[in-house]
Amino acid sequence: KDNSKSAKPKKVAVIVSTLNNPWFVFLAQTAAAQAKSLGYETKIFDSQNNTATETDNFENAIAAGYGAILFNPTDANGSVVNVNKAKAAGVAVFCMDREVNSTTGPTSQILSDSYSGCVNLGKYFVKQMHKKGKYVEILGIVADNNTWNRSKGFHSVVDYYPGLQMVAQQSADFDRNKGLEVMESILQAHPDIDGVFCGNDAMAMGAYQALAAAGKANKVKVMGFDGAEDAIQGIKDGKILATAMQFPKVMAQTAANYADEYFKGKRDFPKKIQVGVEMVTGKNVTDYIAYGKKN
Amino acid sequence: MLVADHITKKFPGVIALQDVCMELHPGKVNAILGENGAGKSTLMKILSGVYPEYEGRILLQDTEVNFANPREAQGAGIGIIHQELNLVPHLSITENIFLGREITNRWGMLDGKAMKDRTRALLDKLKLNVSPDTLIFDLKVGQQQVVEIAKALLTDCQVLIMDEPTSAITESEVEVLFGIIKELRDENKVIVYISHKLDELFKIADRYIVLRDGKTIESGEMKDINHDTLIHKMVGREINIIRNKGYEATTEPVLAINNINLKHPENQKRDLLKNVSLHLCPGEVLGIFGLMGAGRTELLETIFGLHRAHTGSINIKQQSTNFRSPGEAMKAGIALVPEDRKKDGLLLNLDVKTNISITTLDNLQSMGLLHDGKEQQLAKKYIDSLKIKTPSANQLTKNLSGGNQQKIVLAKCLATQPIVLMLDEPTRGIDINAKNEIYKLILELAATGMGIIMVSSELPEILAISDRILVMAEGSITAEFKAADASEDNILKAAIPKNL
Amino acid sequence: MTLNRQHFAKFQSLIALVVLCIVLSCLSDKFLTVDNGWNVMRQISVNICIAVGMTLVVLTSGIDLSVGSVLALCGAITAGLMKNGIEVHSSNLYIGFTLLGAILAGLFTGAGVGAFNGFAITRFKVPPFVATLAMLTIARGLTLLWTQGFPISVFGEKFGYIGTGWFLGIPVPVWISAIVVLTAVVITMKTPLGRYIYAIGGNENAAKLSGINVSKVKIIVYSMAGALAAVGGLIVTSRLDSAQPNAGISYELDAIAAVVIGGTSLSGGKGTIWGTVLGAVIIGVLNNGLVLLNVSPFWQQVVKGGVILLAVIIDKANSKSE
Amino acid sequence: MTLNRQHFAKFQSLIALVVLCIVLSCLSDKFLTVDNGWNVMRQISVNICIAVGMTLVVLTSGIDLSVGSVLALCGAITAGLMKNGIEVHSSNLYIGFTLLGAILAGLFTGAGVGAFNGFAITRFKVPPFVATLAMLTIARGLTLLWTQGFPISVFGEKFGYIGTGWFLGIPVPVWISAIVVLTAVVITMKTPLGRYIYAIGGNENAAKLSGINVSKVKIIVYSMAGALAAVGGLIVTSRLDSAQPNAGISYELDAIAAVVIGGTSLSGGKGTIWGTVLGAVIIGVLNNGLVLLNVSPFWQQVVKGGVILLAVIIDKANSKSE
Ligand SMILES: Nc1ncnc2c1ncn2[C@@H]1O[C@H](COP(=O)(O)OP(=O)(O)OP(=O)(O)O)[C@@H](O)[C@H]1O
Ligand SMILES: Nc1ncnc2c1ncn2[C@@H]1O[C@H](COP(=O)(O)OP(=O)(O)OP(=O)(O)O)[C@@H](O)[C@H]1O
Ligand SMILES: [Mg+2]
Ligand SMILES: [Mg+2]
Repeated sequence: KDNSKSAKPKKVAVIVSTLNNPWFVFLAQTAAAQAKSLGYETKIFDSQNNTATETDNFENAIAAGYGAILFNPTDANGSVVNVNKAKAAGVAVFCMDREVNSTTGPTSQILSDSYSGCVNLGKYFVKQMHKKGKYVEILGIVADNNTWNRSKGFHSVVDYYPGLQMVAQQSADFDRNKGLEVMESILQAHPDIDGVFCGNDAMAMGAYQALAAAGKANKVKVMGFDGAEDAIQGIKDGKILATAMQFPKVMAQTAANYADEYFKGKRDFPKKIQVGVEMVTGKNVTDYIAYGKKN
Repeated sequence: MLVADHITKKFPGVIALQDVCMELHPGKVNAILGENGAGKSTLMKILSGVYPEYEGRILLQDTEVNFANPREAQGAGIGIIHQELNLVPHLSITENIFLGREITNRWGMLDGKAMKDRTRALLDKLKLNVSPDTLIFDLKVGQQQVVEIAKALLTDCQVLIMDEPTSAITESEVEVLFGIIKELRDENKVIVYISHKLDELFKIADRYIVLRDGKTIESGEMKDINHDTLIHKMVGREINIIRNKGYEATTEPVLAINNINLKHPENQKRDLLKNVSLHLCPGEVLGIFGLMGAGRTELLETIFGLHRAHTGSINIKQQSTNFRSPGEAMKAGIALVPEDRKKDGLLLNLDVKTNISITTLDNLQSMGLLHDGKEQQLAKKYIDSLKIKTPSANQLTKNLSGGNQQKIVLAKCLATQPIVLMLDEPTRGIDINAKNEIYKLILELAATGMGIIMVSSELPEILAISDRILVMAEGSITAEFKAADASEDNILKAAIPKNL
Repeated sequence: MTLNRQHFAKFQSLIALVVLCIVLSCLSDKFLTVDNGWNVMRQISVNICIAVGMTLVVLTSGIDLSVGSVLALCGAITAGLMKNGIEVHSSNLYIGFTLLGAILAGLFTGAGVGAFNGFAITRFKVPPFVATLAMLTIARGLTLLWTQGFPISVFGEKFGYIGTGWFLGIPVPVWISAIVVLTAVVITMKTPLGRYIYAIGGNENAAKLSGINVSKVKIIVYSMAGALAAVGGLIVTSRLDSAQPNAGISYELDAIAAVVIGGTSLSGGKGTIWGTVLGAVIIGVLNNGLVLLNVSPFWQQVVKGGVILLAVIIDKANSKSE
Repeated sequence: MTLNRQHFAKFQSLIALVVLCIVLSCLSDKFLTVDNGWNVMRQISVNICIAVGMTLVVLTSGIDLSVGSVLALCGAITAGLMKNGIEVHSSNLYIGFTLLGAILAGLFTGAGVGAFNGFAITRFKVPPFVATLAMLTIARGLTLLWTQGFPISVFGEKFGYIGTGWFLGIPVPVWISAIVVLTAVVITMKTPLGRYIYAIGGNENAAKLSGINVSKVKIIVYSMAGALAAVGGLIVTSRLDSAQPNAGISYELDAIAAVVIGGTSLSGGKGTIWGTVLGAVIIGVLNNGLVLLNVSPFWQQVVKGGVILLAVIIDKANSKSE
């Protein structure tokens, strides 16, 4: 087998869009851990949400002789060149969580579909709000296309219900403190809101704290996205209405395993696997832990 | 030729000029005299386009002109050497001299060689033998002033204004400069010459114009007036120049230094000080004379704890000391009035009060907080005793004229109640009256038992007020005289570097 | 720093602020309410703490770019110690921390990092911009190492009081920032240290020749800036009941903006704490106003930049000090 | 700027670089390879373009914090025009853009924004730090408005050549940065403009009194900085075959780091383009090396900051100019 042939262990790179957000830290570290446990030398590259940095990471990874890349792209289109560059250099790329718009580039893509996840959240939101009321949307980093995938998914449902009126749409940069401050200010303008949809759990927690401080916690329904530890706990405590659980662990491990099989010679990988995004609510929260299912 | 007609210039808080009228004649050296703050520089800055806003008219060859900026003035053929040095520290002499009027070749590229040659020629003409590539940063105040002169001489202008061009240079260079001025005068140029050194004026000037408190007092031919009446017109009252009555040092020396050696900070082969030894008694005024670059400033700075690399011993009241910082030196009772008041002496953007009190804040606080009353008192005390001309203790020091700024530096040194006071060129750019006041002060302080070291490049003042005179050349002491046996020429002889 | 000059600096930025407030209260009736007032005050309290430290640094003609990262680091350290204490597995040693202990640890870290900045700047003559730029990266890295990239959460009521509590009808963070401001005002206006700070910024040579121990003063000043960043870190952490590894990113820019809008000159020696406070208020009011008016996030940045520019221009137009 | 001074500045940062390279090539056999060499060169080309502009600005004792945002804005504008041209629906007007047209539009935008900075700084006496800080926000906002927050992608081979092509065995971006550098060297060393830049930074008052039109020079310099940021934007966009709305964030810091490591004094009047180039190389080599050595991303930040600090300290230690 390949492994035995070369004295040095094959090297697997993990290139992640950012480490400034625990969700991605978890994704990257799980992937790295899995690959290591399979006997590969691994290293995590941080693209700092910057596709140009990502390009540098790819070039450096290729130069450093990595055989496979477990890849979390910064941008569906911008990252294509990078993937192709790797392919040209004979390095297999396995995308995690986020898609790149190329059928040929990546050996396989293990994706979680934020969009459809938010569609479900949207449906649940509508149900919980009884199709009417005022709500606020708190966006992530507005320059990040993930922000918009989530927002679009949500609106693709909610916008069909004229009873539901979005009174404010503001950005809090996926940051908990900003989420808190933005919510505080919004509450001044709209004390009478009934719901808040947040682009991620950190902002949801921040928004909740603002509501709690204003004594509106129990009147206003807060939704997040990610399935972070705080949010799961928050749902248990009835602070958060719901969040969308992605499965970074599953994605990361699958990707790492694929890389292993790839080195062992396998070539026919499914082009795309969708890892379902599950909605976590008060009812099913007990089945979940941070970033995954109990097992 | 050039006429100022009822010029008035106001600054916040001060009226610098009040309808001043004057005529500047071609082919003559027009001297402008006045005390510090009389308005000389302000007037010149107006003539050279630095201050575009003013009341009144300026006529150049009978046509009214109003310069929006220095460039226009230059274009109209008015060149000026400003009182403050205006050079770019990290550019070379050549680069400074040609700044704004570079020579370029046909591709618009700088023609370094041509410029360097012109510069070398100018420097030779001014007898300043340093490479044209030397950075201004590495030049001493005096050398920089020569560069300023060279800069003004580069373009041949109809009017050449010199605002205290000799404040930092010594007799020899002054002679050179005068030679050049005479040439220009014979080419029928208008020369405006501002200086506080009256004897210079009598040497070089043809006409005089006296300003006092921003008003024109009188103008006329230099030959029709004598020294004392001129002073009288400037000051508005009689003053008689102080002389030291002579005094014999008897007591134990308060300061004694032995075999101080100091190498150049960056180039160890160069000695700044070579086994310098001296002693100073309480109540004694020790004058140190030397030509530019003789090492006097380094000597004072070394005593003041600014050059830790020196060898040799410094004893104060028989106790050997080794200051690691000026702070320690000041605690030990030593004070230094630095050579360049703007660069090392003053917080120009802060007010007079703050500048005076900065050295003694510890004595001005109660329970860790500054006591405003005490501070005001301190400031007032020195403003009165040194006759500092300022609207209030809260005036920004940058708005005061040179002489008054110097007094503030003196004040902040005296505030520490030193036992040894070192003055480096204390009367540079200061008018006759202020000078006189400072002499008087020095002698009064000496009388109280303070030991005083005065570095100066002006022989008359050295001779006037020192009890004892040391002469330095090339970093070592070449001669010592009692005031009695000192004379201009035996001092100068000792001051000329041997290997020249 | 005569009083008149101080009032004057105040006066300048006041114009900008008043204009802004009038405009906003015309556009939104929600703006001029007591609640919203407290809101803004609470939200700017962190920036005020940082900006006050920044002012001291800038007055010495320095700058501190590391405050944002230091804020994150100190917040994380306090949180970490409070939650887990220190465990050394090898020699299975465990040190628990009281609330106070953890808080002090955080503050000392801040002061320590600041002192390091000051040391690099004075001892090795590294330009402040570079020294603190390097520290910006280093401190962020240390934060990530300490937290492993995950937020540290849940410390309970007592600690939460710092960020969310009220005292005598005024939010605790506002009290904190008020104390910080008053102390700084006293220091700058009434103590030798303050004088030395202005003197060094005005003319370092002259300061040195006046017997001031320049290095010492600078190190003190940078330590203060670090400690104040740590205070900011405490407030943020306590408000969120969680220490975020990515907290405080680009806070240094807000702080500097506040300082400069407040009329402090970046070349040092000129400026006042009051000015900075007003600068911070202007920025806070602006952020709050833009959200109240639900301005699109895209436009917000344009408007914000524009207003900052405008504020300074007004300021200059009225400033006689030039 | 006599030559000796120039060589000298080079010499200082060279030490730091050489040390770094030796260390790295001892630690990793992958480091000293031709491929990796081109890698580093290609990666730093953008920073070099920006840093050269920054050097000119800093030499006038100014600073330009807006370059990162300007890079994003210009990249986005070129991309947008190339892809969609300009459509005015109301008067259903459509203007298409050739590749060249779009590129020029991008460059002019950059120069324009820069000129605006210069104008605010000279005409309204806004401190450079503030003016460009405001522009940092504004330009970012404009980028978001223009892209609506979405990347603009796919322009095909021709444009891609700028960022990914090779010419005479050397990557095109390297050619571009080389041209930029050489032009800048000539300007600073050989033209009156360059002389004025140094003079203004060294002593603005003296420059004025020497009849130099300071405002004009400054506006030119800031325009250059803007245009060079735009060049960087082109390279980035072309490399990615896509214009990212969040491109260039915090690039200004890398550029400034390069400038200062290169021995240019932030107080202006002292420094060289060559120095900056070496500064950029040091940073590039460092980023590259840390990856080759498989340092954990958290540690990387710590190390990076540390090395920058060290580089400057070494630099100072050898600098005779203090
Ligand atoms: N920029 C300024 N702002 C305010 N006041 C000023 C300014 N420049 C000068 N003054 C004031 O104007 C008066 C004239 O100053 P000026 O420098 O012309 O005197 P001067 O005759 O040159 O004195 P010196 O002989 O010391 O140079 C002084 O009272 C000075 O305080
Ligand atoms: N920082 C420095 N850099 C370079 N050369 C210096 C420096 N300081 C002093 N020198 C040189 O050391 C020598 C002594 O300078 P110093 O200023 O002590 O002479 P001085 O007698 O005080 O002359 P001046 O009348 O100009 O004050 C001079 O040749 C001067 O050029
Ligand atoms: Mg004068
Ligand atoms: Mg001297």
